[in-house]
Amino acid sequence: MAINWFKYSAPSTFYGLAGKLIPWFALPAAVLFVIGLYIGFFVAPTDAVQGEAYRIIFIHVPASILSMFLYLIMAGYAALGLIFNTRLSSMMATAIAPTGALFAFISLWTGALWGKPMWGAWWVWDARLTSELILLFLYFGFISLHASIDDPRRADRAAALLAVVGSVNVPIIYFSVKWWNTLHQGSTIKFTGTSMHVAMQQAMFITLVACWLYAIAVALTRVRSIILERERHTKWVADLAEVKA
Amino acid sequence: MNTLSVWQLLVLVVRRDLLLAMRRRADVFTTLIFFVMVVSLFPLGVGSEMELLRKMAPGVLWVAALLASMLSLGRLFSADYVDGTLEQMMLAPQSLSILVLGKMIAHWMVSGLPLVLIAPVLGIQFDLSAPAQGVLVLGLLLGTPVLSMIGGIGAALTLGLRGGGVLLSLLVLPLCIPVLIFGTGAVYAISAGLNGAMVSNLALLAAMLMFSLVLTPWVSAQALRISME
Amino acid sequence: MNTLSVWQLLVLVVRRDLLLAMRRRADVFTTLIFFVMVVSLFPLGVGSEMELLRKMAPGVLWVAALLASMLSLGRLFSADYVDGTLEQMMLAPQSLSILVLGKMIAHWMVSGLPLVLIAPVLGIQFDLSAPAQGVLVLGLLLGTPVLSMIGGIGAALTLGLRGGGVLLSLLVLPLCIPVLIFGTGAVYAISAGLNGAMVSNLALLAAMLMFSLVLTPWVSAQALRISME
Amino acid sequence: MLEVSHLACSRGDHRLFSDLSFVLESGQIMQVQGENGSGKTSLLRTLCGFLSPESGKILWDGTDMRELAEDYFANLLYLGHHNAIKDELSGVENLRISAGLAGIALDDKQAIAALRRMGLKGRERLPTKVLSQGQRRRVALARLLLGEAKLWVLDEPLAALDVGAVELVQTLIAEHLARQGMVIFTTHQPLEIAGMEMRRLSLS
Amino acid sequence: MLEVSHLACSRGDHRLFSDLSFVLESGQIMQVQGENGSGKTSLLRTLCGFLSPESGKILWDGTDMRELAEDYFANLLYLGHHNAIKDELSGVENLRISAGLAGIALDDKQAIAALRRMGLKGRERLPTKVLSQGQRRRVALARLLLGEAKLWVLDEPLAALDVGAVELVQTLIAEHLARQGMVIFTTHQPLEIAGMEMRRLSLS
Ligand code: HEM
Ligand SMILES: Nc1ncnc2c1ncn2[C@@H]1O[C@H](COP(=O)(O)OP(=O)(O)OP(=O)(O)O)[C@@H](O)[C@H]1O
Ligand SMILES: Nc1ncnc2c1ncn2[C@@H]1O[C@H](COP(=O)(O)OP(=O)(O)OP(=O)(O)O)[C@@H](O)[C@H]1O
Ligand SMILES: [Mg+2]
Ligand SMILES: [Mg+2]
Repeated sequence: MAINWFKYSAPSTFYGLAGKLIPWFALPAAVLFVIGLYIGFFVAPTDAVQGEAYRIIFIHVPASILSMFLYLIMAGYAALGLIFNTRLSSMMATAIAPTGALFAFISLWTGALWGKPMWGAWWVWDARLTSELILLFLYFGFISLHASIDDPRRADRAAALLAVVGSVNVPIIYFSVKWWNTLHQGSTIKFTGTSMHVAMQQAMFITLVACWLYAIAVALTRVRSIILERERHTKWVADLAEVKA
Repeated sequence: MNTLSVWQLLVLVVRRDLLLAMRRRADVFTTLIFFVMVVSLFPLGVGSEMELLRKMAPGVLWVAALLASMLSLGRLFSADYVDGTLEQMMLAPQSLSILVLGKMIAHWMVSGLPLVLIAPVLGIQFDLSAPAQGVLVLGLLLGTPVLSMIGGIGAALTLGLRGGGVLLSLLVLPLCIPVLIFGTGAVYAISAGLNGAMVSNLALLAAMLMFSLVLTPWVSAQALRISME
Repeated sequence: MNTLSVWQLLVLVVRRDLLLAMRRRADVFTTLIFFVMVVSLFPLGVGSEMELLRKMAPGVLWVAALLASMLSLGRLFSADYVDGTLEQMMLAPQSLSILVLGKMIAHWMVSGLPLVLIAPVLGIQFDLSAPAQGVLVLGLLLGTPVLSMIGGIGAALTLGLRGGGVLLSLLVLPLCIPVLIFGTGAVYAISAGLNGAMVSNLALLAAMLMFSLVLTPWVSAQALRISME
Repeated sequence: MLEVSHLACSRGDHRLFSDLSFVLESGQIMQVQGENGSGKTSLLRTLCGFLSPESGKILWDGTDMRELAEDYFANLLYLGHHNAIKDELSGVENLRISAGLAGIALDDKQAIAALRRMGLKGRERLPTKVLSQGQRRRVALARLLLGEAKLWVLDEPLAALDVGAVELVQTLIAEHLARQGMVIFTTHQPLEIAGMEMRRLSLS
Repeated sequence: MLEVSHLACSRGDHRLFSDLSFVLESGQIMQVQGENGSGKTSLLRTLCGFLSPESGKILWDGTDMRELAEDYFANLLYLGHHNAIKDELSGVENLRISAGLAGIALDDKQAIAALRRMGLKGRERLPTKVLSQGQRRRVALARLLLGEAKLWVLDEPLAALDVGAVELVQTLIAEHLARQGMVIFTTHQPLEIAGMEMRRLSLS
């Protein structure tokens, strides 16, 4: 097993593997999205307090959760790259960042759309919203820093350091609703007993899984193009069928 | 080999500075994000009462624009000074004022224009009304070039001094305060329904722009010659 | 010729950076004046309702402190980088973290400490009560070193990059926001009579200070090594 | 014709030189000699108008250089201790811009040709910050290939150059003199122009 | 003893050198030769650990330099293209600080003596920004007078120096070799140490 692992941590082999894996994530993602949104918008009942507006939750919550998890995963990969000097993990970190930023942005955007009917304002300066905004900025910081440094190896290492330092923010987002008494509501999904309708739960769960699959598929696609760009001078890239064509 | 006209030279300098800014793709982007961030920080410190925020909005946006342009002023001449390019500029057969004007224009395009473009989005955060937004943007459009140009004088005067960045702000901020007052004044005027006051505030800004356009390049050029001795 | 202990080395670096700051007498002075000016600009942009001002005060003071420290962060390492001193530091037979810590301390003494000292005077302008003032100053005393230290990481990471100043803010501001929140939170808590909340906010600041003191010099040293490659 | 009469220059408490007079005619070359700190750079910078002389005059074709201002600068090419090139820009971009500042329009082809002549083949499009010290100096020296400036003021043009590049600079200077240009320069390394009388000015 | 084995270094697309091996023993001196851009500076910076080599090892007394880290640096004196002096500080202050960074306590008297030996009499207390190029280089070179560092890595130590200063540097190097030091350096100017075999390493 250990040998296998090392084999696939080489960009040249991982490139092929990722290519094979992508459809296995992309297709289910699309299907589950459709199912989840269908249940969310047509099956789940109208909320007693919030009316129809609450349905944003089916996008908002998965996006919020993913934005946080993707950051941790990105930081983890970056740290691996920093410590063990493995090229592939640094590339994975770079590949994940834009998707994470996108989800953070969607979370903020849908949250804002939701806030208008609920709180009467697009935006309030509440702890969770603010820390989510910081998360978005951290993604931007990672991407900008990486883009500002010409030498890819140096860029990887510098950005990795930033990602690791920035990961202190994630627990802050998560616990912000507990630590500060604010407008944004606390967790409704709990392991023991929940106040949510079953159809709502199902829809949310399905869209969440769909988002995960989507994120993985996109990250793999992006890492493939990063591999190609970084290894463009090597022989195996020159030998690739799609490059020759 | 042909020789260059004054106009071509101006274009050359502007293009050069834009090229330098673009070479680091992050550059333009980050001034913008700095602006967004400062604007977002204030409410954080102040709390989230909508009424309060609406009142603060023009002031906060203008102060943030001022700071963003200030922060990037440091590099207006200093990079050219350190590597000797500025000496070459002073030896250019055309007037130094033209070159300075070119650098100011480029500075505005990199650090002022993006702010003007993003301001409406930030205005929404603060729940500004549509006409107030319009006036805010117009004011910024007239005012930010003035900030870059007045800033240019300060940058030229403090060239090569250590701690120049802060000293610079010290010299430039007082001169920029009128811009700030007219800019915010116009927004408050429209919010209060005083169209006359709004127009006169904007007119004053436009006058300052004309004035700076004529005077500041020359003054900065003189300041540069003094700093180089 | 004797050799230096770690402690002597730390003192040497701090003294060197202070000496450099003093050599331009304007340096310390101007960070201060920048701070005073930003703080004073706000009421100008916002109007002079006392109630409003009192509410804004802690936020404005803290944000101004953050910006002032940000503004001076650019030179933390860059001057040493350009003239090759940083290379020599990396070749020092002692650990680089010590040198970095020394530079951070000096930076705080030049750009943080003066703000802490002047804050009470500005607080009066905003009509803050005496206990609120006390908490504000205590908060700044605990928080400004953290700003210098977190800023040090950003300064090290952006070393030698063009547009470093703005990129730096982009990287550092998000990390500094918690400091801001706890700092202002403490003042609001005491104003609202919530002594418990006030203490816990200050305790969090103190914890951040300890945490930064241990970690940031090392992280910055790593960042410097990466940037020098 | 460059005419310097009774020039004096002090920096701080030190009188660097005084009562310095010379005339440089078309086709002549002059080396300013002296120990470190004797005032060579100060003299050259005074000729460019960066420093004001304490007393004395600098005349260009009989007119005071301060009066001519831009008209004098059009005749001048100055190469200082600093290379005046931008780290982030490539050699081609740098050269086009410095040509532009000197009032000359240059296209990419001409710039590349100039850089190749300076021995930078294959490095024309790299940002100059990755170049070696000597290669950066060569980019700066490429300006010598374009100008129609009559008076070259070169402050240690040979710094950081290898043997091949030194010969190249000698050739360029010889060509410039042959088309009736003038050169005033400093160097601590030996520099000879074949078939030319080298005038020497010693500061001490 | 410095032992370099099978060192390779690339910058960007260019392979600068590969499979470079040499050993430098106490009392030996080696000149790294090559054209502009051949990789001399890169080699010296690799020896200081600023650049990581692509492959190959650098051993100090048999141990990898990366492992030794600070213990290796304590034996090293590096003088780069940059002078590593502060414009605003005087020569004395600069020298005391750079000595401090190298772990040596120095008082004003010793610093002044060192600067005088470098020919900076009367300039010791001036801020170095008013000094001439060569004088600034001399301030940087004054570090050679203090250190007990065993290995000197000098990148164009003669840049901007006049004839007298060049001789002085030659003397300093000779003294260092006599007390069993090692020197590795680059220069485009001729440099001879009387009575010493000069080893040469050519990059191309
Ligand atoms: C721009 C504004 C907003 C941002 C940045 C934001 C951010 C987040 C984040 C990060 C989560 C994930 C929390 C977790 O897993 O514990 C979340 C969940 C949630 N948000 Fe928002 N939110 C915003 C606005 C809103 C609004 C206006 C509402 C509705 C009133 C809302 C309701 C919820 C709900 C119900 C959850 C699910 C909590 C759970 O069940 O765990 N959010 N939001
Ligand atoms: N403020 C000052 N006080 C005292 N001396 C000064 C001051 N400013 C400059 N100097 C002296 O003026 C001289 C300037 O010399 P300059 O740079 O012209 O020398 P140079 O001949 O070019 O030397 P190099 O060969 O080293 O380049 C130096 O000796 C310097 O010490
Ligand atoms: N990113 C890059 N892409 C291509 N070439 C590069 C890159 N970075 C550095 N180089 C090349 O690497 C070499 C670095 O040379 P180095 O500075 O070691 O030369 P040197 O021998 O010290 O030269 P000099 O005598 O001019 O000081 C140069 O030829 C430069 O063009
Ligand atoms: Mg000189
Ligand atoms: Mg070199």
